[in-house]
Amino acid sequence: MKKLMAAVLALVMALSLAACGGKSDSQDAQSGDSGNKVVKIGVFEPQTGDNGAGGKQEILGMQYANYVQPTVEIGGETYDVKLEIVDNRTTPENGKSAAAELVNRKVSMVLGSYGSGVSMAGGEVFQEAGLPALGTSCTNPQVTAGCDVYFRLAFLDPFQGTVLANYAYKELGVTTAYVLGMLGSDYDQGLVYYFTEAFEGLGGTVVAEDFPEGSANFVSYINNAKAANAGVIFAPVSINYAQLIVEAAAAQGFEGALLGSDTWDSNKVIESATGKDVTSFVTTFYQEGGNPEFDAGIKEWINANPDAKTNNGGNDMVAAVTAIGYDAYFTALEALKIAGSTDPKAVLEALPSVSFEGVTGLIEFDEIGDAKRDAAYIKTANTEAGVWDFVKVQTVG
Amino acid sequence: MSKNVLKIENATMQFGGVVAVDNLNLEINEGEIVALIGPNGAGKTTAFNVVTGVYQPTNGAVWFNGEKIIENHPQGKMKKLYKGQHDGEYTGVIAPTPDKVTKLGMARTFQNIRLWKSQTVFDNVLIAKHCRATSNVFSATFRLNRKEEKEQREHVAELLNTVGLYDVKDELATSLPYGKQRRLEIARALAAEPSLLLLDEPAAGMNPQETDELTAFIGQIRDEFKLTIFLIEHHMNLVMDISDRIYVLDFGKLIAEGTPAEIQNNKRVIDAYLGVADDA
Amino acid sequence: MTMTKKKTIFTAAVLAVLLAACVVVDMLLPSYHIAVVVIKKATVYSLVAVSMNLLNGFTGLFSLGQAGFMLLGAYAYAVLTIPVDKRPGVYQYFDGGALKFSLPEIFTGFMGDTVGSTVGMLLALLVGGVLAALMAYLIGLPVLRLKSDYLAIATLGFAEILRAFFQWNALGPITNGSNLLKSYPTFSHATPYVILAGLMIAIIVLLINSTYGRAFKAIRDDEVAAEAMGINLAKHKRMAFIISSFFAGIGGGMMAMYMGTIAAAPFKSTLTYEILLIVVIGGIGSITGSVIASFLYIFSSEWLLRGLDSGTFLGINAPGIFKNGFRMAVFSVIIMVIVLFFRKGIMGDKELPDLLDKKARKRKKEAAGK
Amino acid sequence: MQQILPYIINGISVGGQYALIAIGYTLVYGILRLINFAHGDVFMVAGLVMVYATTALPFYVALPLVLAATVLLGFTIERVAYKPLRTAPRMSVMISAIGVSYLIQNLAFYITGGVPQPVTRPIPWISENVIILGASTKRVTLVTPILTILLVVVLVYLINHTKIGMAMRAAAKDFETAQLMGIKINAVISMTFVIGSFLAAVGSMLYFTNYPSVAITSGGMPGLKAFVAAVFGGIGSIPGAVVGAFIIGLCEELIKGAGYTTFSDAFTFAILIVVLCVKPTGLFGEKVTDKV
Repeated sequence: MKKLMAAVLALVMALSLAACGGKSDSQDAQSGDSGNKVVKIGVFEPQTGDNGAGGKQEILGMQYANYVQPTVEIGGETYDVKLEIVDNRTTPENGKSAAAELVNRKVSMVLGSYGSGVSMAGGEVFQEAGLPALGTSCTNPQVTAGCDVYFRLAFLDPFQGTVLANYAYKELGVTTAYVLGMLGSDYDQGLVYYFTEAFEGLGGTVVAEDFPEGSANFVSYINNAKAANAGVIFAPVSINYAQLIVEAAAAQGFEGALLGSDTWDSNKVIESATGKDVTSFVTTFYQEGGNPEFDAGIKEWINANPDAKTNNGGNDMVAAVTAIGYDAYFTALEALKIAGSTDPKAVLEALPSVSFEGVTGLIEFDEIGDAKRDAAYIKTANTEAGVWDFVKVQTVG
Repeated sequence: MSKNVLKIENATMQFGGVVAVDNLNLEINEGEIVALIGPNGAGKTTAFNVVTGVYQPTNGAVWFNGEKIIENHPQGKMKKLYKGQHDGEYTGVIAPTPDKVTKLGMARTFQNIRLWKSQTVFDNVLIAKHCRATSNVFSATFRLNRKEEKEQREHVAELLNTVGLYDVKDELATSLPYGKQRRLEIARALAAEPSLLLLDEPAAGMNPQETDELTAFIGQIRDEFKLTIFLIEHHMNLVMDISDRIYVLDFGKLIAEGTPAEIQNNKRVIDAYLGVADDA
Repeated sequence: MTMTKKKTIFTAAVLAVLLAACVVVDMLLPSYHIAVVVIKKATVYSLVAVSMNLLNGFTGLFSLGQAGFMLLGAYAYAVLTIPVDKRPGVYQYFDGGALKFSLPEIFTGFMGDTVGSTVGMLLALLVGGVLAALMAYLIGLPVLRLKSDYLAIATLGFAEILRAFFQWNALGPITNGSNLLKSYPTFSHATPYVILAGLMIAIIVLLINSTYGRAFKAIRDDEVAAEAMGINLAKHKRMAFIISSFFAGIGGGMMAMYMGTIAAAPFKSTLTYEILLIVVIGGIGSITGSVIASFLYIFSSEWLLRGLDSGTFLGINAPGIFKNGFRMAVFSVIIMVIVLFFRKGIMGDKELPDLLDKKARKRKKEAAGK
Repeated sequence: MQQILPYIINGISVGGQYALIAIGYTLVYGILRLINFAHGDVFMVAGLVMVYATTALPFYVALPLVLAATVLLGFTIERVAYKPLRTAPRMSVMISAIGVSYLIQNLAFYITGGVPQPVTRPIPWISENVIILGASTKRVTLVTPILTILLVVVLVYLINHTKIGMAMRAAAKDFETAQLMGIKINAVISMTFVIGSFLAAVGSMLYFTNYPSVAITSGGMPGLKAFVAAVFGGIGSIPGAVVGAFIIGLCEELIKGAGYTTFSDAFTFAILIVVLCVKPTGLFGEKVTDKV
């Protein structure tokens, strides 16, 4: 019995080794189906876990971009672009090995991730390997500040937190805000911090609380907000919790507004809000309709592609993270063109000089590696039509 | 005569409303072999458990080598429930755990053999030496106790030789035949270096020949290790052969004590064993 | 006696070969290579699995608090070693944190860069272990009196409480609240991990084969008999609990080192379950088994079987089946098969040297058959 | 009073949900002395089945299907993962339970793609809003405790007045003797799992109507808390589990209301540890002594 088992285990090991060997061989071949050389771009995104839904939407943008523009001219030669997608499972502890896997697949550059914690964990590996990475919707300042190889397209938490605080205080005329973040999520807590700082700076009062991971019952939190006479509930949480908070707020008859961060800009949240008596506002990078050509193209692609549609949550609504994924892909191509080489080192040197007009606006990096953004779109949930309505472009100040 | 080793004084053990041992008084002197007998369910093993610290008596005390080692009186809910005698005579509480009692010099065997199943014969005996080890966990881990460890191993080898189990020392304890397992359990108890050895039905499940061997064996170790022995047994041949004195329990109460000859002719004992017709 | 000698030589040879292999891997591959990464992770898991085995396998105490003790070790290590100039960045919401020193930096002052920082890092690991041990002492006072499954659930609960504390904003200046700790020094090569974990495991092996280790096994086999033979149950259980937690703390510190960034979130009961299942796969009561199982598990889940999740495996391209989560699904089926049909795991309760000794093998087989 | 009322209403509702899960733990523990770690996951699977079934089928088919599927799952788990280990040490069975929990979660992960599944078609009527005493809430909040009590009354009747109920009580009292007395122990155990899973499925439907999103880890916390409730009430005792669950649910919501939200989960475990150490038999449990 024991021997049999040992043999089986050994066999599994051997086979999987062989499988790996076989796979990496084919990957190392530097020519694709069309006979062109291949340049690999790594996609470092969550497909599972709390941010799985968002990560998948971000990947869609990249895949669509890859479909629109499958080749790139590097140093006078045409290369086929191949996306190497790994799942970082939302959490920092898995991020590290996923990042190592990308380095192992010899990619020229990495795009991602959705979520800051996992990006920081991956950043350690990319830094060591000298591999440039372009953060998409990770918004914690430390992602780029503590890491030389990390660049980013999204706006930062201090910016987003301040924008929302301003909007709540000045536009909605609210003086008391209830702030709710998940315990253990650096994304949530970062935004909570900056929002609180800005809102209190304006003269408002903040009641901040947090909920343990895996919570489903938000009823008492909403009641706490009501008890505090809060005019808004600011909950920069991941999509799943956003849905539950919308649900609870509606059930408990919360009369103020819900404020969400970029994570809320998802068709899943809109679905939960549809038909319910809730007001919600979110900040985001992109508003559907901002670039009709892009919208039309990606909708057609999503509708033609059942897998993509499933990953987008079952409809063709364009999420901001999809747009940012799309821009990330083209930023990578720009960097490759400027570098004139697929060598990560050259790409790293080329990235700061990238400048082009993406669907989410002009893309240029500052000296830390963050995109220069000074405006965020504010949208509100239209609970009758089940869509996000554009409210305004909000800047700081 | 010789000095008193064990004295059970007015011990009562009550579980809820059930009195398992009722006001037991018993003394054992140095070098004696004393048997505790009685029908099934008479409270013999409970008495053992009280002496060895497994149970805390409800009332009464136990003295060992002239020192009071166990004492208790009814407390809490027991105050109301207590049905025994000598209520209020005891005020102190001394409740050592079984390991402390063993360290004082009392070691026991079990009615249903309780050897350490995954260990070899040698290790079973060696582990019993642990309570006599002076090394702390640090010195033991980093092998600073080599001398002590060596002495222990030598002593165990010697012990196994004495009880005739040396040739099977590397076998698993549970792979031994039944009689040898019994013997091993006694050897293990001896390794704890007791002055009083408590044997709980050492001959249970043995055939007459094995019982005879065991009888001889118990005598042999008593002399060799200068032990006092307190045993529970149902095999009357064995009991009558080796006991110096016998105590008889029935329904938790002591009904007789004396030499084997006296006990054999005691009417109450015979009644207890054979039963008495109610209308007689 | 010759058998013993032979076994020693055999064990030493196997270990030397493994260490040499690790050194070679380190020389040939860059530190971010997946092979190096998985060796590091597997090594850390080995240590933690062995520490859990010491408690669950050798002492028979079913504790599920491992993640909590690892959390303590990991935080102690990270908090004590983040360089002072990086602290404002890490503790961005807490004014640079409460601690204004870093152990490795203190030691570099008078011992030179390499030696000093290594000493500082090792000391931080040790502090993590000691903290975990202290916590184990405190927890153990009430909890160790409980019987098997109650003990399991109580320790599990304790680990969850500890996690909430570490994420509490009021402790933010030390723990950084819900936010990551990062930028602390780590060993980039695999060899230091292997040597460190190897040493720790060696100490555990020495303990298990000492008179105290034998007492632990006696408690596992039969608590009542152990107590009757003069083994103080409370004392020995506490001892095993504290020692196991100490090594879990050190393992946690090494986990922090391996991960590069640390937060309380990963130290959930899921982590404890994962380690427990590794122990089961290896064989409850076998150190060698725990180590082998750790390597098998980590190598296949992090590296070799990744194909199961990403569309192509063994050259078969079936994105419909080989999609996200398939790998873990396959794993859990294998684990259930082991739990139900191969209850002894890979090694049963045998150790590396036993592989040489046919008699021992047979004997242990009998034992397992009982 | 007006301030605290919503917390109490919610707490009672949460308690009802925990109670339905806790009964599963307490029944199984009563007979097998096993913490069925997979029970929380069975609860989660019921939620998933509900999500899928309600999107595809009308409610009068979907809801019975959820009950049937969950009961089948509970039954299968017992037959496959616990029955073969009947004579094995307790630790093996517990490990098997943890393994099953791991397996269910990973399979659910594979099927759902690791993304929480929103309940898109909640059960009508009970998911609607109502206003009681000035506080708005979903109707399910009020339905849960009532339904819970109703089910418990039926269950207690079953256990006290039917043959299988008597067999269950006998098996809980003394497993081996019950077997010797000719009770078909496997049937009794299967029945225990069937009842436990059935109640978990009902609880699941109520729970996920209230909090309409099913993640693969959704079963973990409610499961653990229900277990704590079972211990608190005295494991093995059905009324104990129910009372314990209501107390835990109320305390939890009041703790949140008092502003200690960071420790709302930790608090439950603190209760557990205190109860285990101070009164391991819980409120209504019976004392079990080991024989030497």
